[in-house]
Parts: sequence; structure tokens; C-alpha cells
Amino acid sequence: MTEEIGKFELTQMFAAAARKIREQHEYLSQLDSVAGDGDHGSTMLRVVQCMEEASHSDSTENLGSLLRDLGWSVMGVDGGASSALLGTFFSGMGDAAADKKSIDCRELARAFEGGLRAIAKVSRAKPGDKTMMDALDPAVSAFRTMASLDKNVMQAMEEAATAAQAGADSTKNLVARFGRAKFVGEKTLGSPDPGAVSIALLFRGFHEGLLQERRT
Amino acid sequence: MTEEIGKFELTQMFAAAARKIREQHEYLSQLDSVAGDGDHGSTMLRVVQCMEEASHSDSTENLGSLLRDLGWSVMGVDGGASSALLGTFFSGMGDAAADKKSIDCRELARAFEGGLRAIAKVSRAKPGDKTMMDALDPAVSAFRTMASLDKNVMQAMEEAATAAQAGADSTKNLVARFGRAKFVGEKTLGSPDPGAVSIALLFRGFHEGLLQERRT
Amino acid sequence: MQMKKFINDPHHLLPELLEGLALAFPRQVRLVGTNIVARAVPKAAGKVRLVTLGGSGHEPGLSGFVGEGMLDYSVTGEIFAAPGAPRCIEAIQMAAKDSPGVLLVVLNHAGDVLSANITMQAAKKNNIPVQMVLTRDGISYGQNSDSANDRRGLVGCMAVYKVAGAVAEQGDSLDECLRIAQKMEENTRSLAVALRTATHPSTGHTIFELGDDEMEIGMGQHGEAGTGRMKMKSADETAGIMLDMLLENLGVAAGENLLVVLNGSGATTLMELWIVFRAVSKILKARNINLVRSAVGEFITTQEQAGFQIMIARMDTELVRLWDAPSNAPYFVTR
Amino acid sequence: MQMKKFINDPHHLLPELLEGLALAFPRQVRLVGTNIVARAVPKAAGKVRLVTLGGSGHEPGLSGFVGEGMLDYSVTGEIFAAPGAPRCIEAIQMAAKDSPGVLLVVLNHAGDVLSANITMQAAKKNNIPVQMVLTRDGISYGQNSDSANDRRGLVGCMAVYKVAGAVAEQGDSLDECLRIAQKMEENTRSLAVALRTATHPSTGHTIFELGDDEMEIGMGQHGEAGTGRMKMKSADETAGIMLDMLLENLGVAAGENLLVVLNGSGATTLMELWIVFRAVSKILKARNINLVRSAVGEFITTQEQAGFQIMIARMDTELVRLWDAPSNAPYFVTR
Ligand SMILES: Nc1ncnc2c1ncn2[C@@H]1O[C@H](COP(=O)(O)OP(=O)(O)O)[C@@H](O)[C@H]1O
Ligand SMILES: Nc1ncnc2c1ncn2[C@@H]1O[C@H](COP(=O)(O)OP(=O)(O)O)[C@@H](O)[C@H]1O
Ligand SMILES: [Mg+2]
Ligand SMILES: [Mg+2]
Ligand SMILES: [Mg+2]
Ligand SMILES: [Mg+2]
Repeated sequence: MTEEIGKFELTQMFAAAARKIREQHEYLSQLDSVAGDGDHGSTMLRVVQCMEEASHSDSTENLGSLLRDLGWSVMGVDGGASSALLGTFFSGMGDAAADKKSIDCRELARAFEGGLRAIAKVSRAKPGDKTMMDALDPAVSAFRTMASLDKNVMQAMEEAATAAQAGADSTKNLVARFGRAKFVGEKTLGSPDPGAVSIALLFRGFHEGLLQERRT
Repeated sequence: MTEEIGKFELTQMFAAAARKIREQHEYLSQLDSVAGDGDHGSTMLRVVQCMEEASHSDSTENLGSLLRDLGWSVMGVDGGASSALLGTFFSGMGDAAADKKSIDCRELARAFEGGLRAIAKVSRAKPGDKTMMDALDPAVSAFRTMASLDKNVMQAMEEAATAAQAGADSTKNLVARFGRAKFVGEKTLGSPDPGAVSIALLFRGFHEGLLQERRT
Repeated sequence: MQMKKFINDPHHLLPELLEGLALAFPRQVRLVGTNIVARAVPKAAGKVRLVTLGGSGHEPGLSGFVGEGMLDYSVTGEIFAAPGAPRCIEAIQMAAKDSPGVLLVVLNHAGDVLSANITMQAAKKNNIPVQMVLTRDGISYGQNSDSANDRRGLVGCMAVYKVAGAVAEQGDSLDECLRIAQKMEENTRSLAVALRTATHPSTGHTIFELGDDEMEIGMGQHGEAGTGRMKMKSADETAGIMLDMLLENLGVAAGENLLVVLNGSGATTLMELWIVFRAVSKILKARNINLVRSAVGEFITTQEQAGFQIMIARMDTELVRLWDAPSNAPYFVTR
Repeated sequence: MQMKKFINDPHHLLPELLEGLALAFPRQVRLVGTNIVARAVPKAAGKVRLVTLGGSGHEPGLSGFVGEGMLDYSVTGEIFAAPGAPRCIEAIQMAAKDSPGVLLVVLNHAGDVLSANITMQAAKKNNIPVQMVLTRDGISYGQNSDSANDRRGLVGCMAVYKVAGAVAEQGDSLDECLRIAQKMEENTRSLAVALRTATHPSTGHTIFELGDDEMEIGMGQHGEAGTGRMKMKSADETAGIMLDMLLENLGVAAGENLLVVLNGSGATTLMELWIVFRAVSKILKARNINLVRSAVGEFITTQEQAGFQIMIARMDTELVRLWDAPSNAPYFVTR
């Protein structure tokens, strides 16, 4: 049972998340075409590439600095809103993470919360505004709740992934108020927010990566 | 039998020529689209409008100055090559015409020749270059020949119209070397030169105008 | 179908277009850092620097406005995408050297604002004196009650570059540059109309769809939908509808002085822009509003989109003087 | 299908577009006579005047180049059609007042040349000191042996306006203006490429057809067919093919100094032009040819046609100095 997340586990999580995004990148761009500029999928491809590179690099075993560097490189993807936000998320996670080689479930929960706080500082979007926050906020809450109930990382991640998916689904019924989509309002009703779908895919990937890691 | 051309006869000739052009203006523009800019028909519409206005105006009975003014107003049509050339033609006719109220067949022949000379000065095109000259040159020659054989205006105009038509037809087998069409060379093979077709229509109209004038 | 654009690798547009700009205007601009456009001859030490950031695909904007009297640095993103914060910080750090401060001019688009906010956080952490102005000129169709934050950045940024650039060139303080930039920004409104879509040069896809007989008022700078889709109208009618909304939104009264910028989106010809400008000018005259300055051309485009933006700005003597001040930016030369 | 252009009456384009130009640049130009564009402030008495004539639909050319340091008068024809001789003579007569002479710059197109020849005849009859220069820069695809008269006028006229305008502004004689104009003309070559057709704004018809994957090198200024139709190529390849022909036709050797003007046709973005310019610049460098001056933008367009013209000109110190001389024409401001 995975109780600690180290660089190896992170590599597995990121690899699985990258697979999820690669399978769906055309769909993500298509969702972004409804009212955005249709580039979300290609930005996410570059984001997950950074994630893979960061976890593969030899430079550090320190998870805090690994995540901070990852945040910086994701921001450097130059992909618009989503890479800026996800970069902020990882870098906020890094700031909050203990400077250790591995972290337990509670520490990971604190890191996720730090990432969420960092995003909130620059995003201005609240849950309900039909952005990635609608998936990220419930995912982080679910993870924290599970951690505080002394569940293990695997269980917590499964709950987080499920919450992210539910959050992403809920955006179908919302009207966009943030990002490029805000100017077309009603048009986005019925179609989920691309950034929220990406968050759901990432958390689903994190969970699958952990599962797989256990199996091997 | 019409032996003298006065303002009344000119009005009839111009009116009939205008009808011919109006019937065919779309075809003329289409011919000009093969290798030109497709505007020849609309320019010719404005040219014949000037012809009608000139012959209807009260300003002068003097055919020389009527034709000179017509030349100027046709040039002012701003229609590109064809209006510049036809304007030059009429103004050259005016310069060569006797300053009389009416002219006979030989005098009209001299006027046509004066118009042709004026065009030649600015055009640089020779018969065979696939321009309006291929219709105008034989038309004027035919008219002069008939005049020197003491034929009447009606007979001379009929020959001129026939010669213009034959000249226009002959341009089908030529490769354009002048005007906008010259840069596409071979492309124009098989399709007659729009300016030459216009000349044929004008002369056919002149003849019909004379015929009609006699009948009424 | 192949994209009908003269490009090489569609995923390598940014470095090539910037290299071309720098080669074409070696006396005005040069490339520094990572895809950052800077002046060929840096501004004298001790003067405030102007920095902007934003996606590419809008040429000549934004980087075509780097030059004496306008911008010092332009951080250029990929096509229609904000540059990430790391490169923006790189530019801010360069700009801050030998300078009393940096003014960051940012168009109100989600991605740009995010990068700018992250950049500002980092700059403050590093004690760099930097102030930011958000340009929010683009109004929506039919919504006169919009708040400033709901307006997105259109061509209005160019007016801010121009007047703030002129004050900075004079050697004024960062606060003074900010004051002027904010005054210009608050008094500027723009409205866009589109007639035909454009192709995204990296993806090869059209960025929106519009019927054969339709136009849309209120579109964003990247083809974001507006709310004013309607049957195509004549130049005069279109200008009338748009100007009505702009004047009402900015609250312009008879007797006031306006700058008008008519900005072609790409495929709309200058012939059309002149015809539209004629209409604008006549309407203003009829309303007794003074057209004190104007610019007609392509400044901030959306690829080969057909359409244009009308920008109006309330001008006082100070702003007119700064608008007239010399500039040698590649695509905005002042006489 | 309705034409997707912002116009009013398609048969009333010319007066409206000129009025718009004059309203947008009241300090530079004004309308005189019948659709003639003149400087707002006439050139000082005693100096040679520059006059040009040509169809409209190519905005900003030709009338956008009227101004201090360039043209004195532009006689504008209907869309793609030469103005008739009567209006050209009207302009020549105005130009000749208080002036030692008039230089008429004419692009080598059938209609323009006809009007110019008739005008020259009339001017001579009236003893007006006027000289004419015919700009014949446009080479054809694959024909390096073309004679000057076979070449038609493309964007090269702009270089002639610029340098001849500068000498005239200096107060030099008509002969001197003619000498400079001819030197510039003889040393200039252009070649056009088209990628997508345009719509004639009066007729609503496309001016030529081109396959979805085709381009055509050697096209004329009004969509006249060229002889280099081929499958679309990349920016670098296209620049390479065109530059090879231009350099060979002008006989440029290593070590020589060139001016390059890259002229967008209408819908081709500045992004693409910068990318093409990058290629041009690299090729010249590889061949050891010096790129001494350049201009990249839309100068003489063909409505919303996609494509561009590359113009090269052999420059000596005199021509470079005149090219650099000040100009305040609406669409060609020199720093
Ligand atoms: N202010 C914001 N706060 C949170 N999420 C945002 C914000 N702006 C945009 N987003 C998210 O970014 C997604 C779009 O990402 P992307 O298409 O990659 O960037 P861009 O909009 O710059 O093209 C949206 O679906 C939304 O989830
Ligand atoms: N130099 C010339 N000499 C004689 N005829 C010419 C010449 N140039 C053009 N043309 C005639 O003009 C016709 C085209 O006229 P039009 O389409 O009205 O003018 P443009 O070519 O300016 O559009 C050609 O078909 C040809 O007959
Ligand atoms: Mg997007
Ligand atoms: Mg024609
Ligand atoms: Mg984007
Ligand atoms: Mg024509």
C-alpha cells in the first residue's frame, strides 16, 4: 500500500496523467472551440510533457524544489490561461510541500492546498464560474478530507479523481464567466469547461499511476 | 439614299451602336475575363452613353467639334485602355472632319482615317497584335476603298462592318501581345479580343442606324 | 486542404516572425532573451521603461510598437497565447536595469492577465519598482452598462503605449507614467466587427464561423464571439451602429475632442477603412464632436480576418501633445 | 451572395474612398479638381512637381503617397482602371503653376500608358514643361530575357516616388528629377506571387481563380495571370525561387547594395511577410549581397488578394540618401 509519495511515485502519476491527456487532447481543443480559441488540448500536451520531464530529470530528489521547477517550466509553456494556472498550481504545491524526498498523504494534501491557494490569488475565478476551479477545488477538498480521515494516498486520490470528475461534469450546466469564454455566456451551456475536464483527467491519471505503480 | 451624314444621321448611328453594345456587354466583359480584368463591357456601356449624349446635345451642329467633344468625354469615362483609345479615335475623327453640318462619304472616310492615325500614335499596337486595331484597321480601309469607288455611305458602312467583323473573328487565332492580356499569351488563343469585338459591334450598329434612318 | 499562408513549420512561427521583424528594422528593434523584442538603442538610463506582453498572430501589434517614444520591451507569446510569466519576468528584470521603474501594459485577456499577475507578484518579491495598467477598451454589443473589468483589450493598448511612451521618454516618474496611462485607458473605448473568419496559422482551422450574409459586432481580438451577430450592413450603417454604442459607452458629449483609430483586422482593405472613416467623420461632425486626431490602418490584426475595430478616446491637450510626440517604432511612426 | 466588403454603393467607391483618405489625413492631403489628391500644403513655388496616375483598389497606393517628400498630385481612376486623359491634364495644369516643370510617373499598364501618352501630347501642345518616367519593374516568371517594355509596373513606382520626390523637394531641376527617377526605375525589379484571389469591389466577381493547393508567381497588379502557376510552397522556398529570378534579371553581383521592399497584396498577414523577409534576408546574406535598406508592409495592394511582391533595387549612396530623406505622406512616413 502506497503510504509515501516519492519521486518514483510522482513519475508514475505524471506518466499516467500524460497518457490521459494525450488520449483526449483533440476533445479538449474541441471543447475550447465552443467559446474559446480551440488551443486547450495542444497547451495541455505541452503541460504534461513538462510533467514527464520534471519527474524524469536527475536534478533533484527534493519534491518541493521539483514541484517549484515544474511550476516554472509549465508557466514557460506559454500556452495561455491554463498553463499559467497549472504552473502556478505546481509552484504553489512546491512552496507548500516539505523539502523532503517523499511525503505522506497529509503532506500531499497540504501541498495540493498550497497549489489551490496560489491559483486563487491570481485567478479571481470562484467555483461556479465554469473554470478549472470547478474541478480543482472539489478534488483538493476531497483529498484533504480523506487525508484527515487517515486514509491512504491511493484512497484519497481515488476520491479526489471522482470529485474532480463530478466537478467537471457540473460545469456543463454553468454559464462561463471567466477566461475567453465569458463573452459568449449562454453559448457554453451544455458543454463542459475544457480546463475543468483537464483537471479531471489529471487526477484520474494520478490515481491510475498510483494503481499501476502498486501493481508493478 | 443617304449621301450626307449630319447630326441626325449620327444620332441614329450612335443609338444603334449603343443598342448593340448593351445587348452584348456581359459577353464583352466575359471575353475580357479570359486574360484581362473583366471590365470591358461596363466601360463600353459608358462609352456608348457618351456617344448618345453627344449626339443629343444641343451645343453644336458642327460635326468636327461634336466629335472632338465626344472624344474628350469618352476619354473622361476613365475606363482604362478602351475608353482612352476610343476617345482618341473620336477626337482624331473630329480633328480630321470638315467643320461642317454634314459630310459626305469621302469626308467621313477621311475622318475615320484621322481617328485611326490618332489611335496609332498612342497605341503602339499593330494589326495582328490581337487588339481592337485588328477590327478597326480593316474597317477603316474598307470604308475608304468604297468611298474612293464613289459608293455611298450606306454601302461603305456595310463593307466596313463586314470587315470589322472579319477582323474581330480573326483575333480568335491570335495570341495577345498588347494590353493587360499580353502577359498570358497562349491563354487567349481561341477567344476573340474584346476590344475588337466592340469595334465590330459599333460598325454593325452604325450600319443598322443608317438602314433604320432610311426606313423612317 | 493546405493552409493558404506563406509560412514554414506551423509550429515554429514565433521565432521566425520575430527574426523577420528584427531583420527588417535593424535600426529600431532587436531580439533579446527568449523571444523578447527590445529597442535597438536602449532608452537612456534613468528613464521609466514600458513593457508589454501578449500573444502573436496580431502583427504588427504588439512588437511592431517597440521603439523610441513607445515600448521598450515586448514579450511575445505564441499565436493568440499569452507568454508565460517566466519570460515576462525576464523582460521586467532587463527593463528595471538603470531605470527608476517599469510600467507594464497588459491587455485584458484571461491568459495575459494571469501571466501579468504572476509577473507582478514575482517583481514585487524582488523589489522591482513596477506598476501595471490593464487596457480594457473593448465594449460588447448592446451592453452599455458593462463594468471596466468586463471589457477586453482591443486596439486601445496602442494609444496607451503611445502616450505613456511619450511621458517616459520625457524622463517623467513612474507615477506620472502610470497616471497618463490610466487617464488614456479610462477614456478609451473600442468595438470590433467581423465579416469573415481567419485561419489559425498553427492549427489550420478557422477561428469562428459566420454565415455568407452575416457580420458580427463585438468580437474579441482572437475571434472570440461577440453578441451582435446580424445581417451584413453597408459601411455607413455599420459605422453608425458601432459609433452610437461607443459614444454612449464613453459618455461623449457634443463639443468634446476625440481621437479615432480605425484598425483593420487583416483582410479588410484600406479602401474600405477609408470609406468607413468617412462615415465616422460625418457622424461626429453631425453630432458636433471634434475629431482632433486619427489613425487609419492595420495596427493589431487577427490574421486574415475581415473586419475592423473602431477606437474612440476622449482627448485633452496633454494627451494630444503626447499622441503627437515623436515615435520611430517600426509600425507607428509619428511625423 | 453578397460581397463581404464594407462599402456603400459599389458604383460610388472612388469619391467615397478619396473623401475618407482626405478626412483621415487633413494635415497631409486634400482633394482638388475631379478626384485628384493633392498635398494639403502645396510645395513651395519654384520646385518641380511630381504627378502620378492610376486606378484605385490598390490602397494605400497610389494616393497614400501624396505628401511632403513624395508626390504632389495623384490622379485616381476607378477600381483597377486608369483615369482618363482629361483629368490627368487637369492635374498637370495645376502642377505646372508656379513650377519649373512636372515629372509624370506612370506604371506600365496599357490603360495608364495610353492616358499618359495622350496627356503628354496635350501638355506639349500647351507648352507645359513635363517629363514622363514609366515604371517597369515587374518581371515575369521564367523569362529572364524580357525587355523593359514587357515588364509591367508593380510596387516599384513607390521607390521612384520616394527618390524623385526627395530631389524635387530639394529644389533640383526637372532634368535632375528625371535622371534620378530613371536611375531608380532602371535599377528596380519586382515579382509578385498570389495565393488566393480577390473580389472586384464593383462587380463582386473574383478576379482570377486558383486551386486550393496552388500559387502563381508572376501575377500582375490587377490579378492578371502570371506564367508561374505551381503547387503551393513554403515561405522559404517561395522566397528562394522569386529572389533567384529577381537577382538574375537585375544582374546583381556579390558585394552590391540592395533595397528590398516586401509588399503585401492584402490578405497576407504581416506575420507571413516578416517570415518571408527573414528568408530573403538570409539568402542575400548567403550570397554576400548587402541589404542596405528595406520596407515591409502593404503599399500597393490588390484588394484582399493573398500574396505579395518582392521588390529589389540596386542602390548607390545618392539613392540611399534620397530614400532616407523625410516624407510625411500618409502611408510612407520616413523617420
Ligand atoms: N481566471 C481563470 N481562473 C481559472 N481558470 C481559468 C481562468 N481563465 C481561464 N481558465 C481556464 O482555462 C481554460 C482555457 O485554457 P486554454 O484554452 O489553454 O487557455 P486560453 O484561454 O488562454 O486559450 C478554461 O477552460 C478555464 O478552465
Ligand atoms: N495598346 C493598345 N492598342 C490597341 N488596343 C488596345 C491596347 N491596349 C488595350 N487595347 C484594347 O483594349 C481592350 C481592353 O479594354 P478594356 O478592358 O476596356 O480596358 P482595360 O484593359 O484597361 O481594362 C483590349 O481588348 C484591346 O482591344
Ligand atoms: Mg484556449
Ligand atoms: Mg479590361
Ligand atoms: Mg490560447
Ligand atoms: Mg480595366
